[in-house]
Amino acid sequence: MNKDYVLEMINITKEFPGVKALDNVQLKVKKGTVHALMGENGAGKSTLMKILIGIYTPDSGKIIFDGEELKVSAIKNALDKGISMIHQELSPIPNMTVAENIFLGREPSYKFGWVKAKELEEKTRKLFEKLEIDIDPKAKMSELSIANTQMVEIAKAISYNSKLIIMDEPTSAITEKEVHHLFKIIRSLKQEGVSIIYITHKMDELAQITDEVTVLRDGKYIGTKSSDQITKDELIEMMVGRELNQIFHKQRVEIKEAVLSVKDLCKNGKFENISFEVRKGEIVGIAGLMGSGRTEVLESVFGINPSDSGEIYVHGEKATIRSPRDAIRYGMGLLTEDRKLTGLFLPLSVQDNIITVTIEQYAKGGFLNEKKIQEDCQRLSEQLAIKTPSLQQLIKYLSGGNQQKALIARWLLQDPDILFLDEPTRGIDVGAKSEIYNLIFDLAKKGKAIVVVSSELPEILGLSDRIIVMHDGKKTGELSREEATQERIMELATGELVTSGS
Amino acid sequence: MNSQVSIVNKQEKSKSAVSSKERVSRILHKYGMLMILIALIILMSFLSPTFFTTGNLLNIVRQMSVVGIVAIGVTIVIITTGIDLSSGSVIALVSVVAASFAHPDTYPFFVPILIGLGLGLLTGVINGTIISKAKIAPFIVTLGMMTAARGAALLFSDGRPIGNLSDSFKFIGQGAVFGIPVPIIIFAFVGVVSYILLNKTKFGKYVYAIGGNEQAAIIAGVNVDKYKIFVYGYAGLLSGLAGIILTSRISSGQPTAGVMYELDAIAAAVIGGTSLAGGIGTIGGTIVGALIIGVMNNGLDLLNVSPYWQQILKGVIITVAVFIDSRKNRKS
Amino acid sequence: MNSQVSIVNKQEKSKSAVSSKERVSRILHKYGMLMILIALIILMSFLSPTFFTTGNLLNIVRQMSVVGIVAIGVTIVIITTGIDLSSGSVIALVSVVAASFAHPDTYPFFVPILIGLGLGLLTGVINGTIISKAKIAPFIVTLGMMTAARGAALLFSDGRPIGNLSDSFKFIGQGAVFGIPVPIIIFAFVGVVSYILLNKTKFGKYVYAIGGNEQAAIIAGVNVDKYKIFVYGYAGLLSGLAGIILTSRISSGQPTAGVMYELDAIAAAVIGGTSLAGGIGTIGGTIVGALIIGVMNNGLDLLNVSPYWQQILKGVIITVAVFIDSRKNRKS
Amino acid sequence: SGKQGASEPTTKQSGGSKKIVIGAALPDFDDKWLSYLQDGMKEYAKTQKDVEVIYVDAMNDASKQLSQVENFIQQKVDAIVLIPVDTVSAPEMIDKANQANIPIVVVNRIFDGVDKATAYVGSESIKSGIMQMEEVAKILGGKGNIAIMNGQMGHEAQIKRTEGNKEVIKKYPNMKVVLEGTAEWDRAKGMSLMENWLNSGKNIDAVVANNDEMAIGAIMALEDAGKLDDVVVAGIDATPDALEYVKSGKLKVTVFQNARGQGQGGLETAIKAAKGEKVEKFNWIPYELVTKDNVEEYIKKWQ
Ligand SMILES: Nc1ncnc2c1ncn2[C@@H]1O[C@H](COP(=O)(O)OP(=O)(O)OP(=O)(O)O)[C@@H](O)[C@H]1O
Ligand SMILES: Nc1ncnc2c1ncn2[C@@H]1O[C@H](COP(=O)(O)OP(=O)(O)OP(=O)(O)O)[C@@H](O)[C@H]1O
Ligand SMILES: [Mg+2]
Ligand SMILES: [Mg+2]
Repeated sequence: MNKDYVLEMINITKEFPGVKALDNVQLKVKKGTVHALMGENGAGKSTLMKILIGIYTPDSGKIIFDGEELKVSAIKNALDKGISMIHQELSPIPNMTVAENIFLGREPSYKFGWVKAKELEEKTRKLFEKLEIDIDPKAKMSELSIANTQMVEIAKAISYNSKLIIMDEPTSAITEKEVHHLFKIIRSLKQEGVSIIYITHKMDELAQITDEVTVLRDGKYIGTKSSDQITKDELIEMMVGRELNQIFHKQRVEIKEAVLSVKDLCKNGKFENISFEVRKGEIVGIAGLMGSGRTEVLESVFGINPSDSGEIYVHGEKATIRSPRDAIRYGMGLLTEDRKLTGLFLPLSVQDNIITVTIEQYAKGGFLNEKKIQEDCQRLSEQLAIKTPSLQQLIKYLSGGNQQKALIARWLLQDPDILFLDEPTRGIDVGAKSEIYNLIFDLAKKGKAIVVVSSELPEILGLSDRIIVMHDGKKTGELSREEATQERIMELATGELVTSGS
Repeated sequence: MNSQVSIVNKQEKSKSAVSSKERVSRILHKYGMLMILIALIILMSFLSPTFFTTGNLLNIVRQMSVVGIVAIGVTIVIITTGIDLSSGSVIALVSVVAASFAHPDTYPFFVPILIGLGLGLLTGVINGTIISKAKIAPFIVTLGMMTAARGAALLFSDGRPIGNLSDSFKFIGQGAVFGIPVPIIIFAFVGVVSYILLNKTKFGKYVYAIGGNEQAAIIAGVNVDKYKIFVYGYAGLLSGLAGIILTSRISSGQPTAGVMYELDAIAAAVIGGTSLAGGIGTIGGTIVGALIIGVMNNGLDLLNVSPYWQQILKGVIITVAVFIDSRKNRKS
Repeated sequence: MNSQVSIVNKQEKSKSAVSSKERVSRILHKYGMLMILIALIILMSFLSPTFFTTGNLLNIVRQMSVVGIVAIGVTIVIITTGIDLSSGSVIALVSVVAASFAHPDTYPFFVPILIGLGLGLLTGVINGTIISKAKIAPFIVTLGMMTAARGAALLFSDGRPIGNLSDSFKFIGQGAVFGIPVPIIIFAFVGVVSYILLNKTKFGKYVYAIGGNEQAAIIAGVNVDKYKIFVYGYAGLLSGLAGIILTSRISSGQPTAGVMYELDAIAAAVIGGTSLAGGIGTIGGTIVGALIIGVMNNGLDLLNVSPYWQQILKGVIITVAVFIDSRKNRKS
Repeated sequence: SGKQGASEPTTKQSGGSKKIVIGAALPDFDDKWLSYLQDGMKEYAKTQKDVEVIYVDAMNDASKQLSQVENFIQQKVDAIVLIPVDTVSAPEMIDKANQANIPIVVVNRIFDGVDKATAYVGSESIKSGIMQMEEVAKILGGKGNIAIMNGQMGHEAQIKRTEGNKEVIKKYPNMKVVLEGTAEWDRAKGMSLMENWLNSGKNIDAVVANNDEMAIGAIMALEDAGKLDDVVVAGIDATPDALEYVKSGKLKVTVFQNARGQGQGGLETAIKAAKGEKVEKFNWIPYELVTKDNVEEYIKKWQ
């Protein structure tokens, strides 16, 4: 036992049916530091944290927290001991208010459990004030965007006043601005002596915020290093076990005629007068702050929430799209931003999740060609390096990043002419990220028209031939690859500078 | 910081922009079924001159009080994504057991009441414990209880009704205070208590949380098992209460009582807006749902609609009512 | 490319490392209920010397064929997160209508069959259309249909059984081919067809997808409404088929037939592992579930357990069976 | 009872001419026998001028029936015909009607306290069980193994008929109940139960069923197994279907309870009481045993 450490996890092993998720893993976190936990998708990061908070019991191993051995049998116990967690999978209670969600299980109350409603709201307001978050405590969770939901989760974890806060990919669903905000919060927490375990796939966050980093690979402990002494390449090698060429191979692709043109699309309260064009072989990025309406535009074009007015042309012909089925018929595909809500079929196998859009292709006279399905899924699963014991594994048992990969596989299999990708690399590790970028480039090369919405500016800048910027439901600008810089995009996205061109 | 402000503005703006429209929608959403109930009452009043009299209206509420009380318990169960199929059989079991302690000059009237309530509670706690601890689907557990409790009721009474009940016991079902029948008073009381429980207490928050997202509730450290046992226990308790009222009202413990009451109760809850997917439902809605069923039953009897046609019409009315309600929500 | 290869290797390795253990777990998981069925059969064979005879075993399967056929349709409905409460009443409606076309020397035997199947299909399509197009909870819609179809059956037959059926029509329920009763053959046929439908066709994939996440299915371009109508239509068709078999078997169209069959059918599905939350369920499981109910009913009759105790025991056995099954899955 | 008949004529002045409204509370419309009873009422009602009968169905739920009787009282009907779901709670309904000064005629099911009603029309349920079993005992020569097929457990008819059966069996030392189960009044269930019994290895000499539908189910199962010749099957109700089986010798015994007669008698008495005429307190309608010998006579009744 060491007094410097707030947490020591020693020789932790955990096996699931078919998967050894953790094999003799250790993790030691110093008091008042931010400790990064890194590794590829499926390395076992979330599992280790779930063991710490008491969701899973380890098969073997020891946990020493704050000087005493932690026997966590229930989550309540961990929370009481001073550990809280921001979970990777957002899990709000949709029909309850923000305040009720945050203080669930800890409502201020009189005798007989009578809840002090006013105080509940007041406490939430104060918490938000302190964290400078602007969300109505009385709003229903179901009315919030993903980003706001994420902010509520962050606020919730902090509200426990814990000694140790686990943050499992807290920045995967929020934009730069909120990330900075979160970092500010983390720094002040650190000053109060709070320790933080920080899981991320974003390399640059490491230097910005963390003190030390522990790397897992394949369920095994690889090592712990000081954050400022390790280079990006070294870190990647620890994670992946090899050197990784991390450069995007953005190739020159000849951009041809327009495949999709959107004209004056309006949806009351969501966005107005959106026009843009995507051409064959072109990758168009849409940038904007959270809530700027990017997702709504994609959903509208794709027929999920059809627009109130405006026109859509596909290959020069006017298209009527009232439902996703129509959109798919016009050769479109959409990877949605909320994988759990609108993407995954949790009770089904990885394979069944991949083939949903394309079943028709495999059906001959109603019957399915199992062999072909198997082959195609296997090919994609290898191409995307989906970590799963088999294609028949239920997708709910996969790690977050691997679930995301399976969803990407679904749309790759469909091979659409026009592909919309809403936050395509959410929760995806560095190695796989560059694989996916290369896949996107390959698609462009094959003459597909691609639209990418991303909150990661480097991603947008690296991928796009052209960048559309939105602010407050309006298109505030369109930048060519050459014109685009982080600063320029931020200007347009915050609405500080309204351009005349458009 | 400017950007922050702009976002705030947008939210504020959009909030006020829709507020009046939204308010109407909220009201319709919240009170849609109530309006359908009122429409049904107006319709029936036109069709039958005896329908809209104090006597008949009290009559309807009294008749629905047994199913209504059960429906309130079932509503809470359904909010947690559960189901309770055992209510009707528990009514029968409580009915015969309570009746056997309610003969004149044996025990004071509160003995059969306490025994009945205790028995109802017990069945509910058994349901809840098996559901939460053994993690078996509520449908199966309460179906098992439905079958078993009916068997137990028949066994206990040897299949026969148990009569000769004391007058003080009969007061629960047949008496009136200030002209209001006791069952209605109990029904109202249960409604108010359950409303408070569900809306003002931690228990209520946890019920909605468990139904809205059980995983999230577990992660927040809510003792989900305990609250599930509470919830089924409460439903069992209310079934017991319903059994006592019914027994007292018909002056007889009946092993065959309550057949299909669980379906009526679930229907009342669902008509009243409770979602079988969990997380959504209100006591007020369920009471309205129960009254819609009551008005329909009473009205069709008053109009002398042939029983065969009654069944057909009931099926249609329920579907149409829910349909109209869903339309209203969508349009506004 | 080296990296690619290493990943593949890794997958291979981990696959084989756990395979034997996992295989056992998979088998237990998949066939847990089958083993409970076998255990139940062994137990009954010890308790009753006449239980394990070809005659009696055929008997059990034949008795369960009506409910079993219904349960198969209901299983598919439940996989889409739906429910069908109307099956029993549809059986009754089909029973009286088909019987009225099955008198000797009127129509050839396939006329009542086609009319019955068509009627069943129609009720199902009505259910499915209202559920998918009007977006009303399946519970309410099929509860409405349950009430309405029962009323229609009573109205059509004026509450009386319709007898005097032709011999060719009676063959469906009473005949045998190579010593195997026709209802069993039909049951097996329905089982095989439904298995293929659910596992080998795109229809089946869509059914599971809709149940797994309806929103995601819509975005994936699945015509959810259409497939829901198919699913309820198929369930209605199978209820119709069950109604025809039942009518033929008892040589009479009965407006009161099929009461509570929907509950038995749902129970068979859930015992067989179908999740009421949707996305999970198999035809094989449901057949096993139906047989467990059948063995239980038959065994208790053979042992001459009193009707009261039968009910109690049935409730307990079902719960315990599901409990044991859930334990088994967890441990391995 | 003259003053009862004068109950509030003011409320039904709907068309100028005074119409008599009778409320008929029936326990279960799905019950075949009761539907014949209802036919008896309907046929009689057609012969009467200015009489309207409101039929309600309690669906075998005593509490629902009480509600319906209350609804009748609310409507201020001129008289009530009551076939109680359950004989223990029936006195309550009689009290309620008496308090409202509405004549109430109980039909078909008798109980302690029925004398408080305006009149009773019907027979004693238990007698049918006795009559049925005595005939079976006669056929079997006073000895043999009996299997009793009960209706829905807890129903009045189930309880009384089985009670009657057992009363008779007790008198014969060589006769005993070897099997007892329920088929819930249903033919299909009767058939399944019989099939199971046939596989139970027990020796059965007679199947005594609480109603004809179950008896027919048993006959079909016995026929299937080729054992009908060895087993005596008895039912109750003498429904048209059952009479066919009696005629062909498959159903040895059934008991005719004059459904139409009870219905007609009940309504007739109620109308009289509504008009303020004097009525007889007990109007007995006896059971009649039906065997192959006299079956033709009953077949004619249904035509
Ligand atoms: N409940 C479970 N059942 C079976 N396997 C599981 C379960 N939970 C996790 N796993 C497996 O354990 C491994 C580790 O998963 P974990 O979620 O910890 O990964 P991770 O490092 O958090 O990955 P990511 O970066 O994608 O979130 C994965 O292979 C995953 O499929
Ligand atoms: N389910 C919902 N109910 C109510 N409002 C919503 C809902 N989903 C999104 N919104 C609101 O619609 C607006 C546009 O959201 P949208 O998701 O399209 O933004 P975005 O630009 O994609 O940003 P991000 O995805 O980063 O949140 C926001 O104000 C958001 O709060
Ligand atoms: Mg993770
Ligand atoms: Mg978005």
